[in-house]
Amino acid sequence: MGFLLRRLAFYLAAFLAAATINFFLPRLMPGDPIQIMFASAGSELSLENLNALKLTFGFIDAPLHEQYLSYLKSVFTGDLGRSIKYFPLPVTELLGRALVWTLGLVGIATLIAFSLGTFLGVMAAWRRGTLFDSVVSLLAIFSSSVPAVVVSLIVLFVFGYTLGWFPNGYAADPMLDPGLTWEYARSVLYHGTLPMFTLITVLTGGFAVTMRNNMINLLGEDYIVMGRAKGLSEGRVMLWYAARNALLPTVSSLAIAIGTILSGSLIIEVVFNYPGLGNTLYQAILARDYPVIQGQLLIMTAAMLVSNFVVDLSYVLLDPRLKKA
Amino acid sequence: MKLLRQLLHNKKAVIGLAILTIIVLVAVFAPLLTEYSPVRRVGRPHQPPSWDHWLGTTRLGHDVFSRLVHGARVSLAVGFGAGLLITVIGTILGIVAGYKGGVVDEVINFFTNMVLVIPNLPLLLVLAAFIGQASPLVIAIILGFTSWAWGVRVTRSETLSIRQRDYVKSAEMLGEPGWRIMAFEIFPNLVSIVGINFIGSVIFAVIAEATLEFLGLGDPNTVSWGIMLYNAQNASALSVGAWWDLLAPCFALALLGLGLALINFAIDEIANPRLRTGGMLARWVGMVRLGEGKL
Amino acid sequence: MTDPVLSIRNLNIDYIGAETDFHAVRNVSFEIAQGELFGLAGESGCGKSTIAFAVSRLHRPPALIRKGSQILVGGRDVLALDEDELRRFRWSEVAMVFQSAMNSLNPVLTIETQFYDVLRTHRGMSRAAARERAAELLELVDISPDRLFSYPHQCSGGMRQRIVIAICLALDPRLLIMDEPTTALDVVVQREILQRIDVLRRRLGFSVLFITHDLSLMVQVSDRIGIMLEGELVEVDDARTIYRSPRHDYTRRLWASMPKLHGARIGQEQRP
Amino acid sequence: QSVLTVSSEQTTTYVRNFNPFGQTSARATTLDFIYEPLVVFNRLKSNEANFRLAESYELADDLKSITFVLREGLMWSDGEPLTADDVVFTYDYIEQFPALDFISVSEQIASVEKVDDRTVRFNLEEANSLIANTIVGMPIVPEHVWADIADPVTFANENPVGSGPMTEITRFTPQVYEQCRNPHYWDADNLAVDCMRMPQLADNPQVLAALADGTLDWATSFIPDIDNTFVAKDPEHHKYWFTPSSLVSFQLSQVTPDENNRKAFTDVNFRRALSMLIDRQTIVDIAGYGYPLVNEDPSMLGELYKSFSNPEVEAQFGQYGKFDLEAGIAALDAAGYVDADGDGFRDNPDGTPIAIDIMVPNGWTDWIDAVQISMETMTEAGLNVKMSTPEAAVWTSGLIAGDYSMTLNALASAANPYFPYIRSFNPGDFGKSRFTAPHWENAEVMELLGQYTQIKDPAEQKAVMDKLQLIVAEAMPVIPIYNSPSFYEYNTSRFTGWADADDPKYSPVVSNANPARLLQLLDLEPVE
Amino acid sequence: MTQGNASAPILALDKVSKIFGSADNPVYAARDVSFALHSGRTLALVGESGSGKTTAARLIMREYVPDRGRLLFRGAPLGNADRTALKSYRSSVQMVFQDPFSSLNPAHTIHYHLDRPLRLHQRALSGARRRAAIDELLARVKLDPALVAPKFPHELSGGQRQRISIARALAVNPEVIVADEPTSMLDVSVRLGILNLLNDMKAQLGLALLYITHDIATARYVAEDIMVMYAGQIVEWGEMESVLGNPQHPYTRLLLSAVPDPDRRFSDTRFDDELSRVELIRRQSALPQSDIRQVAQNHFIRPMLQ
Ligand SMILES: Nc1ncnc2c1ncn2[C@@H]1O[C@H](COP(=O)(O)OP(=O)(O)OP(=O)(O)O)[C@@H](O)[C@H]1O
Ligand SMILES: Nc1ncnc2c1ncn2[C@@H]1O[C@H](COP(=O)(O)OP(=O)(O)OP(=O)(O)O)[C@@H](O)[C@H]1O
Ligand SMILES: [Mg+2]
Ligand SMILES: [Mg+2]
Repeated sequence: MGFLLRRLAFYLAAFLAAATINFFLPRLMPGDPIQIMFASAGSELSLENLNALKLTFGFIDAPLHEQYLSYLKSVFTGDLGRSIKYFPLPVTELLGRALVWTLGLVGIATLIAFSLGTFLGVMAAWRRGTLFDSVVSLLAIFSSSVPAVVVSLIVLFVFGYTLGWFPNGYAADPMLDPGLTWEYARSVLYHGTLPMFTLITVLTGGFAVTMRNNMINLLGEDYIVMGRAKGLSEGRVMLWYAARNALLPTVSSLAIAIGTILSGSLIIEVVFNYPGLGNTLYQAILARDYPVIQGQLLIMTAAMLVSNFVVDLSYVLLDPRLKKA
Repeated sequence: MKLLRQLLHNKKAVIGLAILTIIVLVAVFAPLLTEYSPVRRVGRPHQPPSWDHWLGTTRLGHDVFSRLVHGARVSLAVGFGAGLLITVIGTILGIVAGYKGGVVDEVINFFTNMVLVIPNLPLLLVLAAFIGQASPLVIAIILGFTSWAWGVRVTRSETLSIRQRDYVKSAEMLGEPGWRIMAFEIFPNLVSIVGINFIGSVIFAVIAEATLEFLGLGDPNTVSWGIMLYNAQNASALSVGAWWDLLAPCFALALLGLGLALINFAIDEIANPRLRTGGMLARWVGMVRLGEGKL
Repeated sequence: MTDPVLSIRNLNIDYIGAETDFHAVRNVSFEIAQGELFGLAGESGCGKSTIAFAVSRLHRPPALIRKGSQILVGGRDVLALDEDELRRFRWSEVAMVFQSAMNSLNPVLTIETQFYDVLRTHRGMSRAAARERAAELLELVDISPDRLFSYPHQCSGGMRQRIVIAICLALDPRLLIMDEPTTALDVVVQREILQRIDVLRRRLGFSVLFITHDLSLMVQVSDRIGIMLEGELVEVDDARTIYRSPRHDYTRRLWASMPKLHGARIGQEQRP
Repeated sequence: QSVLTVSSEQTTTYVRNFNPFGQTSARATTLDFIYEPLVVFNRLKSNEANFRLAESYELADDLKSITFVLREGLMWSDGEPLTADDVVFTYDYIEQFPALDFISVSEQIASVEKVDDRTVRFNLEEANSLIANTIVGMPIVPEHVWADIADPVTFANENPVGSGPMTEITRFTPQVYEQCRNPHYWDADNLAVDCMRMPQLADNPQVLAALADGTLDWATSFIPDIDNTFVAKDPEHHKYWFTPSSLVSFQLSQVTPDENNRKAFTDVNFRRALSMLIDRQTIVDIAGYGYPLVNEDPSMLGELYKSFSNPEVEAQFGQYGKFDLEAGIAALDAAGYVDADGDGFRDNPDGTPIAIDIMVPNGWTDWIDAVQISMETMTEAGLNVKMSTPEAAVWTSGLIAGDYSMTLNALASAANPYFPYIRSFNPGDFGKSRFTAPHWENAEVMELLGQYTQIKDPAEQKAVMDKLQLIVAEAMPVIPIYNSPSFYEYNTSRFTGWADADDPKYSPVVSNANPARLLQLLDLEPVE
Repeated sequence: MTQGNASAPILALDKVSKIFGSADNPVYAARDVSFALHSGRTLALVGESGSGKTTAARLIMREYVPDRGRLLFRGAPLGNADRTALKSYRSSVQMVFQDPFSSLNPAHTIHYHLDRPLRLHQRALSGARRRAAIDELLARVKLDPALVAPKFPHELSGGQRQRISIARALAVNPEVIVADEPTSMLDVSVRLGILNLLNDMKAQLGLALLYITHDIATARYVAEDIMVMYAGQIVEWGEMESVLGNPQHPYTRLLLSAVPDPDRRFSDTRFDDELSRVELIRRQSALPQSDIRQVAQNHFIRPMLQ
């Protein structure tokens, strides 16, 4: 428990720090959001009107620390302001909409990629030196070294444009009514296939390599040899003696990988025009939608922290040695 | 040097080094490889690959091949520049934290962990947007200053274990100054970790640069693979069927990534002999087949 | 004389390298009789563990047991077993204690599960039955059955070693191989464990292949001893005989270089 | 029920906001469709007035006031009568909340008074013959709804009470919304469309996909290679018509901070030579996919304002608007811009160096392409040019302040050339608007523009306009490149009555910058 | 001091305690430990693993600061000594580690390993003289300088490596060498060579040697005096033959009975008394005991509490 409490305290500190960075970063960006709005809209605005608008958007000339304090207050009360681009939509609602898609995409893809990669890694390590191992290792190296943007573009080109099997973007058929209907669910699946596939492709290799190397490092351990000496079935030794232990470092590396996963999903969302957090952030940056950018980074950091915490938790569950500590 | 010699004995490393060398040579001799300027219109828009234009032309009528070979320079420069920066920062902080311990370690470790939990690419996006029209140099610098955390983590944990070795203790007992212990006793034993960190950072930097530029946060004046992707995407290359415009930089990036990853994998194998499979397994299989023996 | 429990003839084991092979075991032959404690001694790297592994056929590539080698356990040719037979053979005929107790129990499974693994696989026991049997076995090595639900890290090194021995005895094997079972333990614990093995051996009648580089200990516990040098078995004989009148030059050198606790100190003049 | 599927804005999510004063935040179908204008001026027919809520208007003889008369029996969509009070209320309202005045009309109006229930008089600050064009841009809102709104700027007006044909929001989700027939619409007889459906489409490729599979009836979107990607899918029904619209031009800051550059930029010979170095046709073909219309008119009006054009301009200065590399180089040589210091770049006649930095907003790729193409010929002519792509906001403030060197700039089209001229050259707007980016001042131009709004006689007006054109063409303060098209794609399989090149009755573009889209909606008939 | 010896000790621990762990669960790695090292003599420290032997070595090497008690160097306490005193301490006290594989830096040659201490502690030496000094050191530990100096540690055998460690310790010209289980990781056949080497050094250079081990047989081979440690306390100490021949403390007897002895079969029951009381002896010996009883002229014990 002490371990988890310590982690929790760290997460709180990290969140506060991230919130601080969040506050300063957008404020350091050049340009004036109101001006951008009207520059892109191509219409004119008199100075008085501009100031009036600024006031209503809260870009006041108050001293920085006052702005900071009120910002912190609003962060902890869950009020992230209103989007400028999608005025007057509250940022939380906008991000909430996006979060659903990202969670679905990233969650499922990570689950599949982690299971698949881990499984492949285990098999490759168990059959070290065989053709299977060579093929898996090579594919894994390849998939983990090719940029997500490249994979997504190629996937889009092949399956979206050339073969035309899947749509080129968006999360569901825009003509359909969202809801718990069969038709809608099918559309969501159909639209999610390519981004999901891409994300899985990008992630699986890394998991496979990590798992393979961890396994190989463990295979010489006495308890694994003992498992074999005990005459247990191959599968039992492989899974419960080797893989189970090799999973521990893999799980802790998962915590770091979450950043990579989020980054990967960001670019994939942009390429496939998937309406998740990454795409929202991208749009917000283009539009200099300060409240959205801030909320966005904060939510992404929070997502990282939460998933790290989940990883910590599962680590404790997986490793009996930590339970008492 | 020893590392290099070992690398040359590893098949993966040789393939990886070969890929990298080819790309480096192409980058260095870019002007000799093509008669076309990468920034001038030399053909009609979106011509498919032909004898005149090996990889076709872009929407603006630039020669894709010429842009590709010239772009290699930027991608390599940013990759290796940022990779170096990331590695230097990561290694120094990692060794200092791991060796000094105490408050220094606590502080460095806290910041490292914090940087690790702040999502990197979104942060980069915001930073690049903040700086505006990020030139390759600027991209390399922001990458360097935001991406060192992973390096610190692995270097630190390795340093922690090396610090426990008796040779470090005996150096301390001889009265060696701290900096000497870090630089001459610990660092030489981190070579493979640092090497992996460096190559990994280079891969990361190449990818991150391409991504940032693809998202339109780069400087469109530059000729780089990321900008090529950006231009192709903006020209709707895929909708209008100009696949060469988009796929050329894609494959270049994939190839560079693969080459570097192979080298990294090989260093991993060298540092950790257990990971090696090498020729013995092939020989072993052959001998079992011949009935020379069994397990 | 009854049939030997273990009979090794012309054992040759190579580690296949990328270019040349390493001959770890060369032409080794010896036998272990029913109820006998046979010691295998020799310096680090001389091939002791390689032999031990070969008996249960636990090797992984690139190890290779060359053709012509023969390993008989209770008269059965181990090298002729197929995968399935091999699995059934392991542990029920030959059990093994490994070099370090610390690492030979799976850290993420409870002690109980590690017993159950064996009993279910070989005897098809239910969990409850397995638990009962495990408790019995633990009592044999003087450990309270509460320990069944602990994880290995919650037990001390000596305890873990005894637990491993209990697991070894689960199927009443004919032969127990102990590969440097006590190197990581201090002398008092070592003494306790070996004494217990000695007692159990007499009680249950299994044979032991005991591997160590500690010659004094070896002479103390073994009935017969084999001395190995660089993959070859250079001398096999009764423990007393080997200690009192070694024949091979190497054996003699080994004794000479051993400081003793009692009697005359080895003088400087005896330096090699 | 006839449902018209429309894409008039691209977004990743819909927000229920029908506040007509929210230029960028409201749904694009708010103006015109929910809040009908008093009058719709038809740009394509010399600004002909189509009376909507107003049945007539009259400008006072001194041009210092204008009186609108509303139709009889107008009703809001909730059944309340629409009267002059609502008009007066609206103008009081935007006076009270300046942020609402998105077209800056208040400052031109001294007061608004109700003459009777159907008649309103606007008293102007200054005589202005063109004020009607401005006034109709402001939507009229119902007093009985808006009077109680505490903060109209952030008011989302989720259930609008309007005066136009499509006021009832029958369905609203982030992915799609539907807007249906106003039960109390005064012109219901003319309206054959029952509902409009707006699916949420995020970008051009998505609009293209929806167009290509025939889902959309009416859209405004850039589409690459449209004949192949859209028309070819169903040549009988898939149609488009791109009409020239805003002017894209190169501009040089007359007040640029670099003293040496300023010497060249303020020299008309330099500007003319530069203009001759720009290969407009190539820019249109490559950067614009052939869609824009080349503008070679040194007076910057071009095809769009053909009816106003003065033939003298072409005769006297026409050559300066056309691409001619040799002539441009010769002109530079002749004016003394030669490479004095031997660095390979041309310098000022006094030997000081010129270094041009063309600024374009980041991400505006067609402009970036255009600049890159222009740079090729400029470089060939020996000029030292490079491009920078700052954020749009930086670009905007640079243009407003005039502290840039050279840029591309766009100017929206209008009903009358008066507007492009006054927007570009009014010194009163220097430092306020990006449209005055060149910071070029000419007293005579301002004098003539002032006269122009105060003349009622068309012939006199024409004389003034002719003169203006000559002055501008001679000085070439802006270097026109092309008029970018308004994108308009439509599908005839479900509705007919579309305006097209053969029947250019009005601009049918469905973006919210074009009030004439209302006319198009009313002309549509479902196919049986 | 408890050792009856004529010469003044070079180094001494005076009632030193070192406590690890938390306040509510303290682990006494050293409890009131006192002993002294004299030049030309070897003191052996034996005890089971975890009894605090390494802790004692680290206290001497000043890697740990004592929680209580003093470290005396040439009779003077070395509490907050200044830098120069520390430096002279460093060059007087050196250590040989247990693991010959990890005590040499794999990244450096043998030459480097011997060159550094010379540079640090004998600054006056010129390059050529240093080279000569290195050769001399290697010759002293019976290695061929020309052959060994340019090699890397991994190219040497364990015994050779341990010799290098000793040579490195000698390079600073120390008066005291602390050897923490220096042979436990070596093969039997090379073990004796190292022990002989240590004996030679002691005799020829007049070094004071602290020999830490759990192998009482080797302790008997190199040391004149012995201390038996249990749970941070020294439970019995004195002259080697006296302690081994007439062990008084139950723990010492237990330890001796457990040491493998080829002359006695397992059936031999001379010490079975102790073995049957293992748990009791352990528990009782771990309790703090300040009484000291003299057994013989140079042989003391802390009697076990009953
Ligand atoms: N996987 C392997 N590949 C190559 N050589 C190996 C392998 N495993 C062991 N060897 C070599 O085989 C020889 C015998 O090894 P083995 O483990 O049997 O020695 P041992 O006598 O048990 O030594 P120790 O006392 O250190 O356990 C050693 O020299 C070792 O280097
Ligand atoms: N840094 C430390 N932190 C906490 N406890 C420690 C530390 N160092 C040693 N201890 C504890 O102090 C006790 C003595 O340890 P020490 O290493 O001195 O034993 P040792 O006799 O040298 O054992 P071994 O023979 O295994 O080397 C042990 O119980 C150990 O767990
Ligand atoms: Mg072994
Ligand atoms: Mg120790």
